[in-house]
Amino acid sequence: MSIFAVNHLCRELLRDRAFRAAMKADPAKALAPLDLTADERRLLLAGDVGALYRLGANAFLMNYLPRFEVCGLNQQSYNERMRAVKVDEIGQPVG
Amino acid sequence: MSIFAVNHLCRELLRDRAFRAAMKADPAKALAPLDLTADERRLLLAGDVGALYRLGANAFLMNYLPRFEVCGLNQQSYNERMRAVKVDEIGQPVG
Amino acid sequence: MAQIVAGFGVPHTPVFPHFVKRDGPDCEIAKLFGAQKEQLAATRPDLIVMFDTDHLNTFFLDNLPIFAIGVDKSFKAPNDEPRDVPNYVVPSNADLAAHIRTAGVEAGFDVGMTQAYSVDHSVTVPLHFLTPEMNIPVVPFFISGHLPPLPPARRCYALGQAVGRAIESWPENKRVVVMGSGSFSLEVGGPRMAPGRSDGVPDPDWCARVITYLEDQKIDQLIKESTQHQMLKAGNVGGEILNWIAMLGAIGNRKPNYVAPQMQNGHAYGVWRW
Amino acid sequence: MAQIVAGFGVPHTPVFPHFVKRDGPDCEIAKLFGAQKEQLAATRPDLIVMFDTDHLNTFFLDNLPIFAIGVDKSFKAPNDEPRDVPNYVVPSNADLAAHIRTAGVEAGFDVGMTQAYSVDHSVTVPLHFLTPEMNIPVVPFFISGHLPPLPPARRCYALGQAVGRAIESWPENKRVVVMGSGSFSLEVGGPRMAPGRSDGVPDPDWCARVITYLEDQKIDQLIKESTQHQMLKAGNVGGEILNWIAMLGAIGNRKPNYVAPQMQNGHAYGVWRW
Ligand SMILES: [Fe+3]
Ligand SMILES: [Fe+3]
Repeated sequence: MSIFAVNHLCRELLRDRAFRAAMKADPAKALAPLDLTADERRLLLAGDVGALYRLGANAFLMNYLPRFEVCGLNQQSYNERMRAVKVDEIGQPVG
Repeated sequence: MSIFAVNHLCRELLRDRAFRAAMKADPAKALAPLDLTADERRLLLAGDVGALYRLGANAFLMNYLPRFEVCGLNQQSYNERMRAVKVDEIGQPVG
Repeated sequence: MAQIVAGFGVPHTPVFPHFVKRDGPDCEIAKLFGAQKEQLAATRPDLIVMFDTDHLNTFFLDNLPIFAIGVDKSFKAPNDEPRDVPNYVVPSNADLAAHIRTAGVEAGFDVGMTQAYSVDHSVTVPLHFLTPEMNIPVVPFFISGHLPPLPPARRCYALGQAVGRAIESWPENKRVVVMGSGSFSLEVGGPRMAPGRSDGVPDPDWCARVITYLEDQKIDQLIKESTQHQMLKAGNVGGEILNWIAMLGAIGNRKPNYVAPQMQNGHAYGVWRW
Repeated sequence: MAQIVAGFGVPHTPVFPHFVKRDGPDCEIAKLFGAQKEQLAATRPDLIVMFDTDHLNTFFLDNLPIFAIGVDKSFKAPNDEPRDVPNYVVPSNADLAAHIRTAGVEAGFDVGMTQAYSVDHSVTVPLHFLTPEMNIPVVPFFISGHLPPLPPARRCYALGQAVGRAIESWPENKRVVVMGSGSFSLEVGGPRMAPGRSDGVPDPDWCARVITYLEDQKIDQLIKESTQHQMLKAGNVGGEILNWIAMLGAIGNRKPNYVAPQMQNGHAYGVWRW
């Protein structure tokens, strides 16, 4: 499952201080060795958490991106981009 | 649980080639950084798998010690030492 | 024999320790946890069994249990860096934990095991406020409450009953408090956050209804309405109510001393003593 | 709709690939697996669901499930270096695996999940002999069969029934073969090894009795006698019989085409087709 790799790297941001520092310094370089699709890589580097959520990435885990301020995200931009995702009653993306 | 560390290092013998090589070269040195009790360390270095079994170490996992011929063990000495452990009908150490 | 002497329902919002440090002992959070701390001390607990939902910290998607119990003599907390929470080593009781697991598996609950583990804010934050000296052993019991499929509410209640029986068949003379940790309606980091916040309360009506059911001992109704759909509708951590439901199973059908709501957070602080 | 077209019971002795390489196609192991390979091909399977007990390789004591299913599009095999077994990438079916898990959890089985996983000899060795081209997707379902507490045999049978129902409610038109992997009586690396060997068969009578029960369709008797005590008495991997019992639950109570024993190894090769 490719989205597994996105979820996993978000968690590594919390657990691996060296990876966290690398992501803060140069996200493209830090992501280069990871097994991501071209789409996932592009969306991560663009901080497009809404599109990643629609692909199945986990919200708790992506929340580490603004927490550690990587990929250009902060709490405000994260909030706005996630809230722009249309979801149904149980939080599943629609449309 | 201290015996967890014994079980864990046996499994690392299989999974971590560098640790396997270090254990073959110099077990005392390879075990030095691990969180083992004095007893566990002594029994491992002596290859006393019977005593470790009585302490609760897992048989599959200890089987990696003779497989990779560390701590002076081979299939024959492992077999003899394990078979010397008195067990009840369901394989639990007794006496 | 061990006896269950109280049930507690607790929130675990990771930023609460920071807020209390910032706002002092008169803020609402400090008072609500402070009242529970007094109640807990009055029960003279020897041991706490805490039902809890981990947030992909103790367990990850590479090996995600529905039910699991921590079996070790202690554990580290927290593993996810909540602000203004020290690094604790919390004592536990491996023998009791193994006994609960064995009894659970025999009763048909497929309870996994973790050793050499750490826990996240969901165990740590309540203990930070209620037992800051970390001198009372805690056995964490993990219930999957975030990622569907969620275990059915009725099954979690029955699980709690089985855990209660296991505790009360433990031969040592211990006073045991059972806790359930979590929210009733909350979205964390997902599309249903409130504007400008990192969380939101998607279903305040449900939160209010849960509190009424708890106060009125309408546990069967609570279980009936806690469908997977309702829990997910209540937010991406809405399944944490399963921890409260398991706690209720363990303590039996009793009237709470109080259930103090914090509606803006979609959760409450509950105490059951007898 | 998907349909279950056969059940297979298989051994998984890690050294068998080496023996067959050494001893050639006329040795007993090669013939027994060869006969099963022909039977399997004749079922024209689209997919295999394999009940299996991992040997602390996919899962370790830090996070040990009672039941878990692999949910991914493929997996690596083997992760424990059995002799003369190549490194395979085995295709799987994440959607069906997730469907089985959801159905299981709804039915009250607390099935954990693994993603991005690898498997040990217990999945790999049977596939090495039966589907060496690794062109048939395999969904592994893990049952804890070594370390007590073991899940009760009757529960594993009911689990198999639930998995069978889940497979047969899958909307795609697939021919599914269900397998159970493991021994009936075997001690590996423990005190009950035979002299000069790395394993032993502590309870050959039990092994013979199991085979009779399978041949005579005395499944209820098999379940009744497969107590935790009997499984542990049969050796430290005696609980692997639970994988056969779950397979039987999935396929329904049927007469086997054959159950070929290998008494010196405490196991058998079974085929159920209809
Ligand atoms: Fe939470
Ligand atoms: Fe095996």
